[in-house]
Amino acid sequence: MTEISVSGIVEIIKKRYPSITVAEPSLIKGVTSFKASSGTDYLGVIRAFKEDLGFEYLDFLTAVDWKGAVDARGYIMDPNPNPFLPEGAVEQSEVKANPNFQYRDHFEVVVVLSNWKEKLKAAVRIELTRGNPRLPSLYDLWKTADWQERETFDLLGIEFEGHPNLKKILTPDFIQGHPLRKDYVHVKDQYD
Amino acid sequence: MAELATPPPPPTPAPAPAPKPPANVMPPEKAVPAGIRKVFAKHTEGTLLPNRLWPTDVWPNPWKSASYRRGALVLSALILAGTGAAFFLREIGVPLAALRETLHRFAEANLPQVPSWAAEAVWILAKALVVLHIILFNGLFLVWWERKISAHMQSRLGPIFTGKWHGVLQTAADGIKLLLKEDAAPKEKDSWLHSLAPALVFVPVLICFTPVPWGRDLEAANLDAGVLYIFAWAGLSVLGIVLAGWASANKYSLLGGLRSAAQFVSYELPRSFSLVPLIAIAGSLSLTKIAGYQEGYWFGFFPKWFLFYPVVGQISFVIFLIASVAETNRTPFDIAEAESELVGGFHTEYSGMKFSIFFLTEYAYVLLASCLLTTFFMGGGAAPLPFLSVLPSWFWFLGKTLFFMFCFLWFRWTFPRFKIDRLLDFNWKFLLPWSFVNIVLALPYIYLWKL
Amino acid sequence: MIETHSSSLKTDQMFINLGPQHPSTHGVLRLGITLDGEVIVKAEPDVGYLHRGTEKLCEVRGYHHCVVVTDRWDYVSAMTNNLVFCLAAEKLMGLEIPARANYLRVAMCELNRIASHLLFFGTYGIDIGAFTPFLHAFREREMVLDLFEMVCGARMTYNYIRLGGVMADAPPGWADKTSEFLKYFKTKLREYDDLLSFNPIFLDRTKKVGIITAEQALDWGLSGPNLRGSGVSYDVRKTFPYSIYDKLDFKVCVGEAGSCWDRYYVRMREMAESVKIVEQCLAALPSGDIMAKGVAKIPTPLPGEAYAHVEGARGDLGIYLVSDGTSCPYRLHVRAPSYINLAILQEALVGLRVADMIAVLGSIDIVLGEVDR
Amino acid sequence: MIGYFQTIYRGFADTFKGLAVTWRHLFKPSITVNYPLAKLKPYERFRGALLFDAVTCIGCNLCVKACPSDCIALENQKTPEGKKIAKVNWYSIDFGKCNFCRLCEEACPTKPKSVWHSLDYETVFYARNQMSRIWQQGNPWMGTYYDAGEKIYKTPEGDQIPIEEIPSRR
Repeated sequence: MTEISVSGIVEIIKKRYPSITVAEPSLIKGVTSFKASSGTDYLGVIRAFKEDLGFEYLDFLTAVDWKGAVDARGYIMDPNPNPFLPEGAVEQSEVKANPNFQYRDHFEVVVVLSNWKEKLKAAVRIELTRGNPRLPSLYDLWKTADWQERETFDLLGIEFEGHPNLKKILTPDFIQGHPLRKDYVHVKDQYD
Repeated sequence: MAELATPPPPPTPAPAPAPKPPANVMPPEKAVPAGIRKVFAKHTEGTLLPNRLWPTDVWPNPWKSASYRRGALVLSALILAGTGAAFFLREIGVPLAALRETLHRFAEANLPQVPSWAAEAVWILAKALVVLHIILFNGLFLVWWERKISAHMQSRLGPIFTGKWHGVLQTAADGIKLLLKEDAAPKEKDSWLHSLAPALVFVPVLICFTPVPWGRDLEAANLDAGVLYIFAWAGLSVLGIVLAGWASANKYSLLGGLRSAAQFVSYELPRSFSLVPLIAIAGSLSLTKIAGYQEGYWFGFFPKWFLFYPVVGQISFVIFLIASVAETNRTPFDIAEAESELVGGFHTEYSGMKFSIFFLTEYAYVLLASCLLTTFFMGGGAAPLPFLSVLPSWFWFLGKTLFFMFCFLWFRWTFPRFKIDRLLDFNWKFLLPWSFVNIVLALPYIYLWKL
Repeated sequence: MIETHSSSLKTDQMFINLGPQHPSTHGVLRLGITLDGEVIVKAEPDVGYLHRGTEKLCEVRGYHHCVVVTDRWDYVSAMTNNLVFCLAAEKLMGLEIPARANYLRVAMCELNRIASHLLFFGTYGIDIGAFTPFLHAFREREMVLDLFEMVCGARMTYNYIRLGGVMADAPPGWADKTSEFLKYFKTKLREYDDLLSFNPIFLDRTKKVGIITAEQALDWGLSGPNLRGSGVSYDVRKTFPYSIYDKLDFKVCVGEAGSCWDRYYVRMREMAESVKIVEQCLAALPSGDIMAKGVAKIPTPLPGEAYAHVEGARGDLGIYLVSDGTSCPYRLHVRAPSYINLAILQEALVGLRVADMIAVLGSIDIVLGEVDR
Repeated sequence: MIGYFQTIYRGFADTFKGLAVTWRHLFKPSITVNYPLAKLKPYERFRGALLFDAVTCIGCNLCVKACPSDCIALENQKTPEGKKIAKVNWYSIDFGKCNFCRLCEEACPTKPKSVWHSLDYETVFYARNQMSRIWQQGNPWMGTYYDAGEKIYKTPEGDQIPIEEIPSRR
C-alpha cells in the first residue's frame, strides 16, 4: 500500500469523491475530519477508508444535536429535596446558550476511524436534517457498529437503514422520545 | 415511605447567642442515645488499630504478634494432651472385650429368665450407638474445622464470636438454627418422596461404618466381606440424590440430580477396581484382615503399608483418592450443587432439618472415605515406626483419618471445578484404564514376591 | 462448533434467563439464552439496567463537576476515567500540565490497572469454581486501595486527577510504601501462576474455550486485553502515546489463540508490566508544583471539539468532548470499551455449552457501570 | 507416548504447586480484623462524613456553588433592618445526594476550614428525611437532624465510636 500520510489521504479522497469537503481547521484537534454531504458519499468514503487506506478499526460512532442550549425540562425534578429549603427553592439551573455561537437545527453524525500502522486517525461527519435523520448503516463494514448505532438511535433518534435490529438498548421501554436531544422534555412516568 | 411532614422553617436565632465553644475542641458530651440496641454489649469501645497492618508488616516474622504465639501454644498443647491421654488409655480393645465378658456372665448369673442371646443384642446395640455418635460428632467437628482451615488458607479469621475460643460452638449454633428453620418447599413437590429422599441418602452412610476397624479389634462387626458390604450400601445413596432431584419438582434440581447420579455411578468403578490388587494381596475382603496384613516393618523401620508398595501402591492410592473425592461430591467434582446455572443442584428445594441431613451426609462420606483410605493404604492402627507402637492403635487410626480429612478440605479450597463432560471423560478415559493397568502390574506382587 | 445431530426426536429449544441478579454476571446484565439441550443456539445480552444518563447529566454541569461524574462509569478503575476526561478537556483548553503532575497521574492509573486486574483475577477464579484466589486477590487490592486512600482520601470514587493536574501531592511516606507494595506484589504474581493460572483443571476449563479470532475481534471493535488476547498487539499507550507514556519503556503483552485463557493470561502479564511502569514513575518523580497555573474556577473553553483516549483496564476508553463556548460541555460521548466488548457475546456464545458460557462471559471482563453509563 | 506421561507429570506437578501455595498461607497470620471489636483507623486524608462549625463559617456561599449535586443550603443571619451579615443562621447538607468529593472543603475560604471531612465512615441514617443534617448556632460539629415525629432537632444516633473526635481539620 502506498505510504499514507495525512495529505496523501486528502488527495485520494478528493480525487475519488469530489463532493467531500475537508474541514480546514480540523474540528477535532489532531484528527483530520471529512464532511460528507449525502448518505451514499458517507458510506462510500468510509468503505474507501476501510478497504483502500487501511483504516481497519472503527473507534466510535456518535451524533451531536446542534439545536441550542439544553432544555431544563429534560431533567427529572429532585424527588426529595432538602426539607429545610423553603418551598420551590430547588430550581434546575438554567443553562444559557452562547450568544455568538451559530447553532443550527441539525444533527451531525461523527465517525472516527484509526489506522494503527500509520498511527493516523480520520473523522467522517455528515449533517442530517431534524425532520427525518436517515443514514445507511455501517453494520456490514464493522459489526461493532451494531450496538453503537443502536445507542445513537436510542439516545438521539437517528435511523440507520440496513441495521439488523434497530431498537432501544439503554433507556427503559416506557421512556418516550430520545433523551440526548436538546429539546427533549421529560414526561412524568410512574417511577417519579 | 412515611409521609414527609414538611418541618416548619427553622426557628429564628435564639436571642442570647450560645456560649462560644473554643474553636478547635469538640463539645465534651456526645449524646449517645440509648435507642440503639447495643449488638455487642461488652464490646462497645472498639479498640482503634494503628493505621492498617499490611501483609508486608505482619508476615516477615509472624512470631512477633502475641496472638500468633498464643495460637501456636494452644495448638501444641492440644496435640500433647491428645498423645498423653492416648498413652495412658492404652488399647481400648482389651478392656472392651473384658466388659463384654462381664456382661455375659452377669446376664447368665442373675437373669436366668432372659434368653441367652439378649446380652449379645444389648452389646451390639451399644456398639451401634457409639458408631452413630462418632458420625454425628464428626459432623460437628468437621464443619467447624473446614471453616477454620479455609479461613486461614485465605488469610482471614473464620468464626470467632460464637464459642468461647475461636467460634467452637459455631456448628452447634448452625445446627439449632437449621432445626428451627421452616421447611419451605414448593407446593407441587411429591411430599412423600420429598421427605424420603434425605433418609434414603443418610441411612446407607450409617450402615457403611460397621466394618470400619477403629483400632486393633475395635471394629463394630468384623465382616468377612467388608469391602463389598461398604460399596454395596454406599451405592444406595445415589438413589436418594436422584429422588431428591425429581421430588422437588424443579427443573434445575432434576438436572442437578441426574448429573450427580452420572458422576456418582461412573466414579464407583475406578474406586472399586483400584482396590482389586490390594484385596488380592491381602487375600481377604475383611477390613480387619487388610489392616492386620499391613502390620510389621520392612528392614526393621519401614512400615509395610500398601501405600509403599513400589508402583502398584501409589497408583491405586491416587485413583482411590480421586474417586473418593468424586464420591463425596466435593470440589473439584462438585458440579452437582455449585454449577452456576444449576443454582443449588438437587438440594435447592430443601431447607431446615432436611437440608442439614444432606449436609451431614456429605461430611459422613468424607469421614468414611478417610477411614477407608487409612485402612487400605496406611494400615489403620499400625504405628508408622516400631518404637511408636507404645501409643495405642486407635490413636494412629484417628491421626491418619484426620490427615486425610485435612486433604479433602485442602482440595476443596485450592482447585477450581470440572465441567460435566470433562469430568466424565477424565473418569472413563483416564482413571478406569489406569486401574486395569494397575491390576496387571500387581500380578507379580500377588504370585511372585510375597512382600 | 458442536453440531447437534437433531434426530427424529422432537426436541424444542429452551429459553433461560441469565437474569439481572446472577452470581457471575458481574453486575446487572441479563443474558437471554436459547438452548437446544446443552448447547447455546442464540444469546441476546440485554443492557440498560444501570443507565443513569451521565452523558446528559454532564451537559448541565461545569467542567470541574463533570470530573466527579466520571468516577461513576468504570467504578473499578476510576482513575482512568478521571484521566481521560481531563486529557480531553485540557486538549480543548490548551492547558500545559506540570511534569510532576503527569508522573503522579501515570503512577495512579497504573496502580489502578493493577487493582482492576486483581478484581478480574479474583472474580474469574470464582466463576470457574476456585474460591481462594478471590480472597488472595482482594488482600492485595486492599493494599492498593490503602495507597489511594493515603493520597486522595477515597477508596473507589477518587476524584483525584483534576483539570490541570492532580488534587494533592503524595504524602511523604507514600513513595516508599508503594515500592514496598510493588516488591511484595512481584512475589505474589508468581504465586497466582502456581495457584490458578497453570492449574490443570483451570487450563482444561479455559484453554480451548471461547476462541475469538483476530478478524472477529477487529470486526467487533474489541480493545484492550480482549483484543490482545487474540494476537493483535494494539495498545493505546504505544500506538497513540499520551501524557508521558512515550518516556516509559514497557512491553505490550499479546496472547496467541484468543481463548479465555489467553485473555486471562494477558491481564496477568499486564499487571507485571504495570508494576515496572510504577517503579519507573517513582524513580523519575520530578519535584515541582502539581497543578497548572491559570485554571479558572469555572472554565469556559473556546468552541471546538476534542477526542482523547487512553488504555483503560478494560480497553480503549475515549471521551469525545464538544464545547460551544459556555461553561458546560455541549456534548460528551464516552467510548466505553466494556459496552463495545460486550456485543461480541452475541456471536462468541453460539455453539458453546452452558458451563462454558460463564467462563467466556467472565473472560471478557465487563463492568456494568461503564456498559450502561 | 512420552508426551502422554509428560502431561500426566505436568498435571500432578502443577496440582502440587497449587496445594503448596494454600499450605503456606495456612500458617501465615490472618490479615482481617473482626470489625466491631477492633476498628481500622482511616488515613489522615480520608473523606468521611462532613462536619461543620457554625462559629467560624462566614456564610459566603462558595461551598454551595462548588457542590456538584447542590446538596448544601444555608441562610445568613440578618441584622434587624434586613441586611445580611457574615454569620450563618442555619446550614444544611443533604447526605442523600452528597458524593464525598471534597470540592466544598477545597472551596471554603476560612482558616481552619469550617466545613471539612471527618474520618467517620460509620454514618447511619434511619429515614430518608433524616439524611439532611442541619447545623445551627451552638450545635455540635456533627449537626442535628429534624425528627418529624417528635418535631425536635436530635443529634444523630448510631453506635459509631467517636472517630470524628480525631480532628482532621486543616
